[in-house]
Amino acid sequence: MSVIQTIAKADSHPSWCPGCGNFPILKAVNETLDAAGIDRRKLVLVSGIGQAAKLPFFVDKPANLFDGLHGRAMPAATGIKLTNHTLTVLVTSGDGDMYGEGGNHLLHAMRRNIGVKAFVHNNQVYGLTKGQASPTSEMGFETKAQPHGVMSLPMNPLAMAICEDCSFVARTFSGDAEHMKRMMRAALDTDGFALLDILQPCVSFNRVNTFKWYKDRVRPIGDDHDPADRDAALKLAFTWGDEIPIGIYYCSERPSFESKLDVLKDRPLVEL
Amino acid sequence: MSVIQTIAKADSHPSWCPGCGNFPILKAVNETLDAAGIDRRKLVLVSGIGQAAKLPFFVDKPANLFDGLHGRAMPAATGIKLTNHTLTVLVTSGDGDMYGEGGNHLLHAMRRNIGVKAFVHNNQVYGLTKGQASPTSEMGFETKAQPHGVMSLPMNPLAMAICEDCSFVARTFSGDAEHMKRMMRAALDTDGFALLDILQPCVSFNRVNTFKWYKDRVRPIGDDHDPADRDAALKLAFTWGDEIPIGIYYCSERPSFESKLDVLKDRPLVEL
Amino acid sequence: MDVNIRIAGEAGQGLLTTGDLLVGAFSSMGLHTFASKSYMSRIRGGLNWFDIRIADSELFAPRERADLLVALSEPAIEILSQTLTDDAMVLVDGEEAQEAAPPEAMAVDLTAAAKDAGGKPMMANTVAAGIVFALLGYDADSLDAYVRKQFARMGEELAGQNAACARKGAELAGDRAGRIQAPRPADAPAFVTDGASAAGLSAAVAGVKFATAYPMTPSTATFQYLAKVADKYGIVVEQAEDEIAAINMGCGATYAGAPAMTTTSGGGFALMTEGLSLAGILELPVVILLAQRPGPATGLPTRTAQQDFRFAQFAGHGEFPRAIYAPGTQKQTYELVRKALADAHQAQTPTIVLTDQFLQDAQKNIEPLGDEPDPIDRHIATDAGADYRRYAVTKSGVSPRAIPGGEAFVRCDSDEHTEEGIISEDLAGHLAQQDKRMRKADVLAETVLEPELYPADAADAETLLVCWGSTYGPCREAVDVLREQGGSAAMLHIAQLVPLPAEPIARHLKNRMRVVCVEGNCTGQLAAWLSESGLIGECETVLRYDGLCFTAEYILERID
Amino acid sequence: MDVNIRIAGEAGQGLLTTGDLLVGAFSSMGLHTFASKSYMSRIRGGLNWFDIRIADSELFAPRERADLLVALSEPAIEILSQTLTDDAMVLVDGEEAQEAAPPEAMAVDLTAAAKDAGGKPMMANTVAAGIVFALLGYDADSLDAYVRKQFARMGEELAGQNAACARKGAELAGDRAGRIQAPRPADAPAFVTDGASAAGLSAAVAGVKFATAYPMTPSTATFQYLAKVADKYGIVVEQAEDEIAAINMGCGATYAGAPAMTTTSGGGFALMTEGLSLAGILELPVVILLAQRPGPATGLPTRTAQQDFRFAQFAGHGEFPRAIYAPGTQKQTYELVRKALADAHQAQTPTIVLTDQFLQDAQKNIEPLGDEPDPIDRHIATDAGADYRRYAVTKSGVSPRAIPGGEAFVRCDSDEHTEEGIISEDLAGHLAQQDKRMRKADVLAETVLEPELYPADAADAETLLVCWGSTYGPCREAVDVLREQGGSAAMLHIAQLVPLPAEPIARHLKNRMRVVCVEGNCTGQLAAWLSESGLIGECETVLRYDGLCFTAEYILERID
Ligand SMILES: Cc1ncc(C[n+]2csc(CCOP(=O)(O)OP(=O)(O)O)c2C)c(N)n1
Ligand SMILES: Cc1ncc(C[n+]2csc(CCOP(=O)(O)OP(=O)(O)O)c2C)c(N)n1
Ligand code: SF4
Ligand code: SF4
Ligand SMILES: [Mg+2]
Ligand SMILES: [Mg+2]
Repeated sequence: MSVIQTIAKADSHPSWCPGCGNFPILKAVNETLDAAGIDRRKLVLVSGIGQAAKLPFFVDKPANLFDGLHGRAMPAATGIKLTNHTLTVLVTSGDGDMYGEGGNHLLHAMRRNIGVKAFVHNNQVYGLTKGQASPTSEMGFETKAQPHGVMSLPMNPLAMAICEDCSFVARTFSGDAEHMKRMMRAALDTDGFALLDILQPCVSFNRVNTFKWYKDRVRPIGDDHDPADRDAALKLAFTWGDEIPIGIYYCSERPSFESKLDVLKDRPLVEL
Repeated sequence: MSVIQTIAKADSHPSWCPGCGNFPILKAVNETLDAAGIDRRKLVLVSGIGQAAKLPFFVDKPANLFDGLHGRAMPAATGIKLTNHTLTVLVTSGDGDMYGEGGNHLLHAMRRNIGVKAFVHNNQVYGLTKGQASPTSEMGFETKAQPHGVMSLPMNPLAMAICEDCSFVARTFSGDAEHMKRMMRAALDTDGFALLDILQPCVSFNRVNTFKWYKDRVRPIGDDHDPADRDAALKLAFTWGDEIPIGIYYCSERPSFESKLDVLKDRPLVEL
Repeated sequence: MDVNIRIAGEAGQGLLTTGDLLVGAFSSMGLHTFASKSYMSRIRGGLNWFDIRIADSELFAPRERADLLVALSEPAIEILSQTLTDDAMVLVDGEEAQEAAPPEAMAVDLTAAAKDAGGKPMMANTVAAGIVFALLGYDADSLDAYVRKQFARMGEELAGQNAACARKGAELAGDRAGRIQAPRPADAPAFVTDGASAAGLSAAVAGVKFATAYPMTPSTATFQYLAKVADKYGIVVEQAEDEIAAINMGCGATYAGAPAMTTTSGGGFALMTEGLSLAGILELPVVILLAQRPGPATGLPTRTAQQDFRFAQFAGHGEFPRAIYAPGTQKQTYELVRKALADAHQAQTPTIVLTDQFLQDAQKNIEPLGDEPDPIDRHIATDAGADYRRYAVTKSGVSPRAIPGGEAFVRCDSDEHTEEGIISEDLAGHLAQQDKRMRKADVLAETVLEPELYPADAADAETLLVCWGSTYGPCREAVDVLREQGGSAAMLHIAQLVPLPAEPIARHLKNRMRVVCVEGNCTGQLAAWLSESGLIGECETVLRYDGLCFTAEYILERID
Repeated sequence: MDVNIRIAGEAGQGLLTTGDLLVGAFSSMGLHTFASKSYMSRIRGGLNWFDIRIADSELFAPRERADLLVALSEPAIEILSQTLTDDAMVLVDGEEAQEAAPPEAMAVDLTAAAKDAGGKPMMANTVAAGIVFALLGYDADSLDAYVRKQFARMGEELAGQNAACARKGAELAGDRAGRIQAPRPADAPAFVTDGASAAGLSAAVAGVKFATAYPMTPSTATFQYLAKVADKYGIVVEQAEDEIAAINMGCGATYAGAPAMTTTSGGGFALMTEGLSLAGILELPVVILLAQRPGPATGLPTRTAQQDFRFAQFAGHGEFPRAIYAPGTQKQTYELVRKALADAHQAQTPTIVLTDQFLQDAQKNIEPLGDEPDPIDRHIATDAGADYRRYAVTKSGVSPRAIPGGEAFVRCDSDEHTEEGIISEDLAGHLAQQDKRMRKADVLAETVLEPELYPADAADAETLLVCWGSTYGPCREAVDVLREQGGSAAMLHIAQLVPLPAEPIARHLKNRMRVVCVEGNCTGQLAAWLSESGLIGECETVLRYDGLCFTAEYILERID
């Protein structure tokens, strides 16, 4: 009797929906890594669980990867970075993963200023579990779990990051490849913790914040903005609606956590 | 043979150290509840675990109380408030409890704007576990767990609360009884979620942020501050050092979470 | 006499629409129906299938081979054509699928047909249903009637278009109509439910007023069911920021007096174990629906398993009593969610209901489940006064339960406490409280559910298949086959695992020639628990842990 | 011949200073010493005590009654004077305590005495030590010498003042000197350690490079020990924001190649169970030190218990292999933390070491534990190339382990995955991986620790006390007493609980007249596990769950 176990063939990669904003993000990641000349053997892609969190499996060139638990990418990335700070540690995950289940870790990663870069694919919805509200879903957003619409205020991760003096705080949009790549590159070039929020349409479950919705609203931050100016940065972070600023909101010159540890001065922990 | 089991006699209450800032906080809570004329039968004191979290056991008049898990006071309080929104639900707990282990819940309680009031006894240290750093400990603070001093930036709970548009955000000092009571009363009078951070000396484990240290620095916020002004509120929240503002930083007119639920319109859930 | 129809294709191709339509239509005709789902962890693409079995007598499980494959994608053909019975029929849609299909397959452009019939492209599903109906030799009128009723609330026009598409399908079957020998409609009920909805409905009816969860497959369907009926039953349904919040909110809600439930799967349950322990010491009637899927960690998110029983049994630090239920059918899910709530309130301690992806998703037509509110007894002491002691030491271990807001002050503490609920380090008091809490295991034992012997009169069957949870159906069908073949076999299904109904189990195990534990895990968790309880020694097992559900065939192959 | 000294008073009165001084001084004299702590969950006030037993032969446990009570508070007198031997002496300090003291008690104003001797008020502790020394008839010179050495690093002046205080104490004893019959110094080693430090030292020596934890009594002492020696051994020690972060950081660190450990107690462990399951599927050698205390929930934070074994055994969703150790002594703690690390790395799976408050805090003088770095084998494949497969299916189940940063790409995934570590929903592949992972249980079984029979030649003793973890000492002393009384008794101590060394246990259990499981919980967790493993049927138990540690007396009273 045939047991239906071999369904490997059906397991096509990437497993995202056609038209999903994750595709251009993936492309930008691939190109940014190339442009930055990052040796993939010295790169670890870390993520949690969700649609966005599958990105590490789909990059064009092989790399090291650690796909951990839902919401727990940041602590895993922290453990990796502290064990071998010569590695580039890049977290790519979803808004539910990083701002919901993983909210506490994000907050405390910022306090530490661990030298990890985080790209959050912010589609304002839980994709993989089929469309429940995420912490960034707007008020009134209706789903099967929120039939009367979301009643909580969306979280403001950028404002939170600025308040915690995060080294690098930026937002970009999956619909603007060049902008995305510039932001990704700038994040990678940061010494401490970098948070890059990427607005990403989810064609299957977010019928409100569509490609067009974002496209009509995103507005690159002008050159006159000084990312060292916290007040100005916060003003940007509170701008959401008819206009959504994209670009570098805030930068801070804090030393990375790992640079402060004497025990890591000579060589990475893994070689001790 | 005698088994040493009956040590009830030694179990004196309150079990805090002489000179601890928790005593004046307790007194202020007692007096504020009286002044506000709160029927203790309609009051639930909720807390987590820690020295501060023992406050509910020590109030002068009997009340309902729920002492839950370390870090989990907020979700428990949320469950209580939603089940019976006619109750006054007051969380009193420590900085480790609310900002460390419970960080994610605090963040999301603010998003919900659940009508719970939270008094955080902020002694910038873990008291009950004997002196490790807390999320608000200052950089360089030395403990047995942090022999080289704290390397992370202290968290800024007030700024975070302002960014999440929390209904009421204030700070007070256990050394100023009148101020404390005014703030507590104002918190209790708030409709949505209220966060009151209370600076509290810990005489046993915090030799840096002592009574004198706080006393020398706290400065009541002037009457010219408009708590509806977010930018001004954030400026206050970033003021920490030679001067620490106490008073109402921020207020917002958001409706409480429970007021939005149709199912609670007629009567509390517990009576349905 | 039964037929198994397998509808397969990519996620997003509308398999569920076709499937649901057929299940509803078959059931409305009085056929016995059993449908189950197999899907991948993705929103589009991949290979999913929906199995619908129909028969003239009651069905309890899926079967491995299909008599009719409706294939909407190439992999659906390639992979699943190896899973058919010898003279199965294949219906394919789409060019790609057509190329891969065997020559004798019936190829249709369903979308074109829908348009042909004056319908919209998405009505291709209705065309497919029409064809299936015809292939089975069923009258197009029944489908027409069902379709019209089903789509009525969308307006007459749409309903009419759908009916036309159904008829178009029948037409397309042409001379293949009736090619598959199908069961005759019997008098099966029209009411269809899956395990997830049965659990949700039971909770709503039993008076759950507070439901909170963090989404996790395969538990989400129950949570969303509750969200759907929240207004009708007056329930606060709130998505928590994480599973820790969910269980702690549940603790708060039950403290304040509302029956509360949270739904999750293994990973989320892991995060709840500290809160479970909290419910243990606070003596709160928190109920967890734990819908299992294969682990460890994220594992196979959309597959089925029975791996978390022993974890649930010992989850939470320290020692406190709990009850664990493992329903075998949709109907029993309905019954046991209620029992879990009732027992939790009676003994004031947490209880856990174990389901799994297979049971959550499996649909069957059964006698309608009651949907009128019929709240369980919350056992609230309304006469508690100022001298109330929440943790009064009693003989049964159960203390009078007051809730805050009345005359009594209700105090509870996660530290060890006095009878008044005040933190205390008095060790004699601790012993009294610990003993009191543990005595409640006896309260739970008093109402423990008896295991079911099938057939009920098979007391002297030589071979006994022992199982729990959703393995009920497959085991039962395996027993039927064995008995038809002249074997002496029976099934013992244990739907309450903790406390274990040891005495009846011992009785049923006595004098068996052969005892086989059939479980969806790789360590034999029930077998170990029976051994620990002194009920069996080393024991034969049939284990399945490839992520798929049991079937009678799978079991039979392994016990010969 | 042994003496038990009980120093009691409020938290914050410096009991630990006096106690540590005495333990050090006694040990430096060659006496065998065993000290244990009993304290409340508060920083000031309450009633704490510090027991120091001294003897001329090796000690393994505390005893219930004391021969000398040094009482620094009223409750210390009132409560603890009922815990003394018949002709015990009582020394009291402080006015309140004095009033409550029996008339024959020796009352001293220790602070005044310290000042008298030219010392500071806080040197009252040294005066107390001086008195105790004298009461026991020990020469003041030994204490003087020890005190001078101990305080040397604080400068000569302070050292001198302390020595003067010690002598002052001796003087105050007056004609009571030598009143307590005390053991003669033997040749016991001067090295003193407690379980918490032994665990920390072992981890440091074995090459743990990454330690992270969230503070929780009674595990914190081990974490803080590691913080203290971090510079010496080159360890990153980081306090995590919560226990979930701690275990996930540990997963990250071990993935990247560093041996890692996290320390916690029951509530924190509950929060780690999802991460434990992650380590299971990622096949990471994460080690957890789980220092037990009584639950449920917050329970009794500063007391001892053995309640979390079965929770640890099944913790984490899904099925994966693990090892669990339960050391009986300080020395064995040192050995088994190392073994936990070595086994975890060998089998690439998480391991758990169970201690408890009693063992964490209990001090004893033993042969010095090695403090030279002696790293375990990390089993890292250095020759892995571009075609590396992290989860290659092998016969043993163990795959070659490469770490990121070299030629090989190291991929791991919490979903089920291919041999390359890529997410996969292929069910055949899942079976291969699940079987591979489970095979590693055999790898763990190969090096399983044999249980210890005491006395080693007691193969035919009639009564066998079976225990695990810190109950070793009390059980062993109970056996000594039984044998002295002519009884035929032995102890079987099982220090590795998972995998269970079933064969040797079976051998040791054979033909015993009586088997008694002695455990610090109320459900008989080891007894149940032995029963599940088919090693015993129903079995007699001696259980203690009042929060205090076992003693020989406690056991003996219950097995007659
Ligand atoms: C502990 C735990 N809880 C819940 C889940 C189920 N789960 C998987 S992904 C996900 C949400 C994904 O949302 P997001 O992070 O926004 O990613 P997206 O799919 O939208 O890209 C959830 C709730 C899980 N895997 N683990
Ligand atoms: C899950 C869990 N982790 C750790 C602990 C141990 N613990 C108890 S109180 C506490 C910290 C208390 O600090 P804080 O909240 O600041 O209160 P304080 O004692 O300073 O008033 C910790 C870590 C616990 N009880 N539960
Ligand atoms: S569900 Fe949404 S986020 Fe996920 S792949 Fe599809 S479009 Fe993208
Ligand atoms: S330890 Fe600190 S916070 Fe706790 S009671 Fe003592 S002084 Fe107060
Ligand atoms: Mg998302
Ligand atoms: Mg604190």
